[in-house]
Amino acid sequence: MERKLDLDPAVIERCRRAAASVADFVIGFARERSTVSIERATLRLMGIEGADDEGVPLANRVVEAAASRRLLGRGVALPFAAAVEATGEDATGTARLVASGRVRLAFPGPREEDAARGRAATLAEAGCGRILAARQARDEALAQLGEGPRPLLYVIVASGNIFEDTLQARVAARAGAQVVAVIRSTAQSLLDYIPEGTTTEGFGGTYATQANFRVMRAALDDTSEELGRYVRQCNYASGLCMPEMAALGAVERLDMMLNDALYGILFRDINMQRTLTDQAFSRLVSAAGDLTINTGEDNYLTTADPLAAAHTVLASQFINEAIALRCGLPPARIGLGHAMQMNPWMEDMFVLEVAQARLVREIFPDAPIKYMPPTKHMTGNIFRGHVQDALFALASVMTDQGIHLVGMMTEAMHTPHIHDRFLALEAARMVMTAARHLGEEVSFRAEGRVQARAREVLSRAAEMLEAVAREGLFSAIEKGWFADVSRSPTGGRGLAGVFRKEPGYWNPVEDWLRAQVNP
Amino acid sequence: MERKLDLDPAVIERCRRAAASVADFVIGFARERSTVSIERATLRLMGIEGADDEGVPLANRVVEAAASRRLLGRGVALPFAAAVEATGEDATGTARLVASGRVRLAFPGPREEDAARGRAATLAEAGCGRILAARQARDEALAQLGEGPRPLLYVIVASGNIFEDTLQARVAARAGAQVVAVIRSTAQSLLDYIPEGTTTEGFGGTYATQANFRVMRAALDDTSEELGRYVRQCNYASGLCMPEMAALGAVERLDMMLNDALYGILFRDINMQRTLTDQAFSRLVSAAGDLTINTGEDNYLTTADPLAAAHTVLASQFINEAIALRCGLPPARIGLGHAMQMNPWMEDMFVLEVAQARLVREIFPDAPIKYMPPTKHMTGNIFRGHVQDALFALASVMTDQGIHLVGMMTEAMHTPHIHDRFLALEAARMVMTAARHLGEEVSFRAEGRVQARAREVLSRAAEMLEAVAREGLFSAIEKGWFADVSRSPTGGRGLAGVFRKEPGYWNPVEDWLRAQVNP
Amino acid sequence: MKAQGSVGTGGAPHAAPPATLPPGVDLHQVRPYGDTMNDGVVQVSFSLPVPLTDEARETARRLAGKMGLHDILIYHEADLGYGFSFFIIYGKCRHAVDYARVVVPKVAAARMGFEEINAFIRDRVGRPLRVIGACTGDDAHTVGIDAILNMKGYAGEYGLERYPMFQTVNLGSQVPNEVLLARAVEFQADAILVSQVVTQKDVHLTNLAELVDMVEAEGLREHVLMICGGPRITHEVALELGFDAGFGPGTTPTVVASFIAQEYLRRHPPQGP
Amino acid sequence: MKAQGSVGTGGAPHAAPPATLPPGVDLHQVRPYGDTMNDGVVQVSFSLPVPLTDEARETARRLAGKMGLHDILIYHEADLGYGFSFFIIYGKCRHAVDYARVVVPKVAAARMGFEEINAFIRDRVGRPLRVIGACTGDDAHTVGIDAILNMKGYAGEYGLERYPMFQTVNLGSQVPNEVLLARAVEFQADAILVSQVVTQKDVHLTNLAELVDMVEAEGLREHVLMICGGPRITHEVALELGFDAGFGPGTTPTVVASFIAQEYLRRHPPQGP
Ligand code: B12
Ligand code: B12
Ligand SMILES: Cc1ncc(COP(=O)(O)O)c(C=O)c1O
Ligand SMILES: Cc1ncc(COP(=O)(O)O)c(C=O)c1O
Repeated sequence: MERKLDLDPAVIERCRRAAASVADFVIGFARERSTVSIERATLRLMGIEGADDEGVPLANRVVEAAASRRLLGRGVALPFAAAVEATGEDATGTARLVASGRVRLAFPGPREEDAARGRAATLAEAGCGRILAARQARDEALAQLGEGPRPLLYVIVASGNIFEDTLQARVAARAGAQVVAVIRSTAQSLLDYIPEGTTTEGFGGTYATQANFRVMRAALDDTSEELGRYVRQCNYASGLCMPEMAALGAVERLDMMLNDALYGILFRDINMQRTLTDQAFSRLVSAAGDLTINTGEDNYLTTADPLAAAHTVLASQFINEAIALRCGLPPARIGLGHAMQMNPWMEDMFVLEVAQARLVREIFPDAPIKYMPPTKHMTGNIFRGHVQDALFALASVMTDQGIHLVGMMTEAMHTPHIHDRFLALEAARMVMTAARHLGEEVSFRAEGRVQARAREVLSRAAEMLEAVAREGLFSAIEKGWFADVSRSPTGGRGLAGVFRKEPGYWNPVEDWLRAQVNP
Repeated sequence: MERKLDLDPAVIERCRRAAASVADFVIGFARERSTVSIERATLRLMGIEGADDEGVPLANRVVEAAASRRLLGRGVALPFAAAVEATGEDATGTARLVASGRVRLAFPGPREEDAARGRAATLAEAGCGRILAARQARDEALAQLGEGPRPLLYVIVASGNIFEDTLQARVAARAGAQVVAVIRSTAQSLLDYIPEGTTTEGFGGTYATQANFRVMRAALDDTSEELGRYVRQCNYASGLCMPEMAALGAVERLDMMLNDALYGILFRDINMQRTLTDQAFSRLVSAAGDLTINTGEDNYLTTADPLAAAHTVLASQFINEAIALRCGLPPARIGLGHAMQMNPWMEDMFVLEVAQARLVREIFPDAPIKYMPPTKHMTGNIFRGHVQDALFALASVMTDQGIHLVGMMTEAMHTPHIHDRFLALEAARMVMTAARHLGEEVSFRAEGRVQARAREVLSRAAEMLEAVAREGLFSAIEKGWFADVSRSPTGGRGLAGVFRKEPGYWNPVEDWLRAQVNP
Repeated sequence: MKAQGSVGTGGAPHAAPPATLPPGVDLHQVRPYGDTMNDGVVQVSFSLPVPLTDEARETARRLAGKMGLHDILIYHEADLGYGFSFFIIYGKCRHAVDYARVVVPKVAAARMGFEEINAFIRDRVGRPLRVIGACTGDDAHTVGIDAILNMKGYAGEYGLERYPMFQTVNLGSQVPNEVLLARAVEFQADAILVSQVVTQKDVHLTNLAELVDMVEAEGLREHVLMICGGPRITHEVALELGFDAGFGPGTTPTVVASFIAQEYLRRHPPQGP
Repeated sequence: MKAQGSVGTGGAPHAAPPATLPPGVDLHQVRPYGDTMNDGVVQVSFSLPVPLTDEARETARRLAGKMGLHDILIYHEADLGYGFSFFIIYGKCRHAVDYARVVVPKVAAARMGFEEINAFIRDRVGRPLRVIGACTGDDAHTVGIDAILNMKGYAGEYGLERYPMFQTVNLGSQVPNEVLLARAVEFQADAILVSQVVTQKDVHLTNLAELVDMVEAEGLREHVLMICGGPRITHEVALELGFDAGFGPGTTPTVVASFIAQEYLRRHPPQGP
């Protein structure tokens, strides 16, 4: 990676050191805890599928049962495996019996324990095997078809109806999209369960369900064949079901997952203990499945001022990186996010955005940086918006971004219509073709506006990170240092779902995952 | 002007030397000739205004009368002045009598000659005085109001109705336009007379008439007052009436004139002897009136391939510059034209266009380079077109262009609607604000694509110019070296209107102009 | 351009000149304008769920015809694949509107400034007004309501929190109507401010209507001002929903504050001494 | 992207897949599509010759209503100054078109390649066909006609000049109809090709109609193929004007050559031996 910004390696080193101590705290904190969602993810990876007659997922039922009998503290895996042993049914069958109350969960007696542990291990083995199968299928498809030039053009579909979504995804893929993200229905991240089955109704997005994952994957596989180019699917390992989403994504061969340490806390008011604990587990899963994660720093600048708060984005990226590395994700799978959010009428806005984009690029040379389009300053003026997105595409190709979320001229008003995506992809491809090697050709004036801005943002990030390391992450968040949003360690949703691991806590899935990624 | 392209001054010098010899030929050729249009311009500047009952301009009538009596060869001024002496009427009154046949033109006898020459000189003096008055008025307005940042944003109006045009011009000015050009009706350049009075019907444009010039000037002066910013008016000193247009423009305080040595020949099939002779005179007029001329090289690439023929644009610019200098136009008034016409889907098109734009800028540092938008590759896809124009605006601000003709998303389909201009100006201003100092910040890789392209175009231009100098301009044009269009020296329209000056040819207006600009 | 004051706004760099009328316009027959009075020029774009064929093109043309366009020109067409086609069309619109007879309900409150509003409340009401705000339902878009309520404010104006004469509570995002109502009661709010940004499937209308019903059920409707806002909210829509006022894009705090102060006074006229 | 073959074209980088129909489309009731079958979403923009006021906004809304839109949303509005306002509007279109019943006249000629066409003329006609072309009236836009006639050709195809079995004359720009006709007669043209690019005030229609009248007046109409083209020309328009065919944007030489060859033969069937 050519160094065009003349950054001081020492300052970058300071950032990494501070971020490391923050990450060590998070990982340490998470290691001592588990959550209902982690336990449910565990059960799903031990083979439980489907829901009961009321549509409540069996994984939820089993965890509720375990909780009601105070068994969670040592992990749901063992008592559940014991039940499987006892019933002779498979995981799902057993879960049904547990759900209907016909089987009661309990820890195996000394005589059953070995068998139960053995059963748990085989179930985990089998379930997690599906993750490896998906991973292998992806590797083969990519080897056979490839996926086209970088930055990868990433678009969203969000009709609310998974079947409409597949149509739009195919049209988008043909128009050049390389990644299709299915945006979730507005409230899903606050649900403490994952809906079952295919869905045709949603608000601002389409529910993320295992069945919907399959439907979209099949459609994209067809299209990939037609186009001779592998098209990726993306969704969200975010919200209260973060670990389960990661698990289903890994099993159903999603390729990318939005997954951020702080997003849920800041923008969904999810409790920080919950999110950070879930975070660690879900990243283990993504690492095992070789998925790329996309972090959510881009969102910060929708509430904070992009000029004043750009360093908070960088600071958070260092933290996300440090946490991800500790979960076994290699740099090449850490899609750190940032965005072009400055006021387009600000003099030299483009110059400063290029500085920021290049800064992130040079500091994380191996990460597939995810660059988000202007959203905050988009308006109903679709013609002006189309030009804002063109400037964004130019900045993206000029600074070598890894994943380019294609901006939509209609961003301020509606989730994309079929031709919004078509026109947006056409414009992005045109700009990137026309300026393909512009980045190679230009260099930035020493001490000029670009270099000065990049240096300033970096040094402010270093100060912030060191302050966070001193202050502690929880209290830094409480003080509103990120995105101008303040949250308390005990506030927000989902704290009840977090518990300390008791002595003897055992989770064969977690063990399997760690063995996979041996972080 | 910072040198970012590392051009070889020796090659530039070769170009200027070759262009000089071509220009010397043109000027020499023109010096020995005059045309009906030059004579009519002379009469208009001696005070003739208006038309006869059939709407034929009196200036045309008088020149016809002189021609029919074989008087033109020594210039129409003297016989006409003699008639004024004889009738005691003013210029227009006398012209009426000549037109109606009640007065016959003739050279004054020895006894009347001095008086006639004296009268001719005073008439010229008075008429040309209006040029100086206009020039002074412009200087004062500019000193008082200024005109805003560069590049000047230039838009066209072309409703066909001068009164609608003024509305649209005001709306455009308020939206940021700094120059308003009234596009002429499709066929006007082929008319060998200038229509009279205000007009409300036109095809693809509005007729250029003295009355229309006044109407638009008044509207723009109002608006300039309102906005506290001087707004320029532009029209065309082009076609068969080139010299008269220049004269009326100078008198009615137009600020810019499209005026090109070859455009009429190549794109309107006007005879080359006619255009080149008219050219020399009209530039004298523009020089005296301190107007800025805009040359038409941008048009070449609509018929020739922009990649292969870029050097022909540069070659023509050298020729236009050399001719203009010889007519007394200072570099600061020579608005050399070029355009962004490459296929937007060509890889690195933007990189190459930036090279070309910067090349022109560095070679003619004092000229207010007129940069024309994409037109040839515009389509009915107005959204895509808006983005092409955004790239164009970026190239323009990045390379310091002097006059920016704002591209319209609807270029492929219709002359601009009121909101086309509004949206286009908004987009151009946004891009230029956002990237205001980008040009300062970037430099181009030594031997990279930008520098290599610039060098290649320059050296090919040098070869072409030297070839033209050897070959002779006429035969170069005949061989289709410019714009892929071939014209013969005796073909095309208007040759009949050219004549050799006979011994004793006298033109007090020309003398006055030369005295003004003493080239 | 900055100098021309366009930062943050765009549009024209110059303030609008006194609103004149273009020569020749007939206010009883207002038609779209392209470059000539009454030319009726309109630009339209849409996709059709049929592949791009001559028949699809003709279908698009006829659709434009049904919309009342004539002299229809298809400027652009694209095959989106998988059975979809896209069209950009220009035409001249037959329809005209009697502008002279159009009447629109408006927020009836003179706009005042920060000081003025505080003085107004201090003198005429005599106590700070209590305002509670929230972004309700599943909506997490707080930037809008924060712009009106929080210290920081919006577009260079302070938010209501900064006003000595407003007491404010901002419940933030994703607040169930029940919670908002309960908190409003215990806070004895003089005004309830609701923000709705997500509008898919008209979820915002449902949320807002529900709140009005609940407030009425509690018999509180006439004791509290109900105000909503969001990018898709207009004053008209708000009135239809049973709110007292609605504010759309670009609203600034003073506008809202002015309305609250004046409307409160209108409803609680000061008793004579 | 070059690799993806989009150079010069844009649109989608991939060829259109077999034209399928989207699930659930009713061909008798085809409606615009935004993101859900039959949602009818349409985008509209226009200016009004009134200043931007609440009443202007409502006027724009009503105009959209008259165009058959409901759920109308004003996405953007701008005061253009001097009494003009601009609007970008989205709405859902009430109208539908019976696609299944749409019938469109088409150029009836199988498209052949360079060699094929020459062979076709050589074998079936036995002599080169004479084609004369011009850009008539005041129109100076020769690029289009040159694209069809000149050696260089267009979009990678040779122009007719390059065909052994075509004899061509290109009169270039700004050719009066009289001149074109006279030259066509002396050249004994089998086909006359006219280009019209400038269309303001429908000047192209006038020019083209005039030429047809003149050719008929000369009694030559059935002896010569008359073909026109230009960005605003459609086959339908050409037929209405009395031409034998019309070609619009993107036409390539083979298309025109194929038509001339086949249509000539249809009109001059070879006499049996
Ligand atoms: C910022 C943003 C976010 C941030 C929100 C952060 C936060 N804490 O607010 C984040 C990243 C979290 C986010 C997430 C989502 N978003 Co969002 N987001 C936006 C964005 C880019 C800007 C909104 C904004 O801040 N505007 C600036 C403020 C100042 O303007 P405003 O809200 O209109 O408020 C002004 C006026 O309306 C008025 N006003 C507003 N409220 C009130 C209330 C009162 C009482 C008064 C008097 C006035 C008033 O005054 C304000 C100042 O003038 C818009 C796109 C856009 N450019 O508008 C999308 C957008 C609103 N989001 C959208 C969606 C769908 C989502 C998601 C649901 C997507 C998903 N499924 O993941 C998620 C989930 C969030 C949720 N559950 O609601 C859609 C909504 C589509 C629709 N019409 O329904 C939009 C339009 C983007 C799009 N095209 O898809 N988003
Ligand atoms: C190049 C160009 C010029 C060049 C022309 C050079 C030349 N020798 O041709 C120059 C600079 C001289 C020029 C001048 C003017 N132009 Co001009 N010009 C254009 C431009 C940018 C491109 C046209 C073009 O070359 N297209 C490429 C060719 C290959 O496409 P095509 O013409 O459609 O031809 C294809 C098909 O239509 C078909 N076809 C065309 N003809 C025929 C004939 C037959 C028989 C067949 C079978 C097929 C066929 O096959 C071709 C290949 O597929 C257009 C804008 C645009 N992007 O389209 C404006 C445009 C056409 N010009 C316009 C105008 C108004 C002018 C002027 C009148 C402006 C002025 N007043 O100064 C002048 C005067 C020229 C005149 N008197 O006609 C307007 C026309 C508006 C309208 N709809 O009436 C346009 C649309 C620009 C605009 N938005 O204002 N112009
Ligand atoms: C990391 C992350 N998760 C989730 C979301 C939004 O989805 P939701 O809040 O509905 O889960 C985003 C939005 O950009 C995000 O960046
Ligand atoms: C120098 C010059 N003259 C004239 C024109 C066009 O006007 P017309 O050919 O109608 O005179 C142009 C068009 O760009 C031009 O560049």
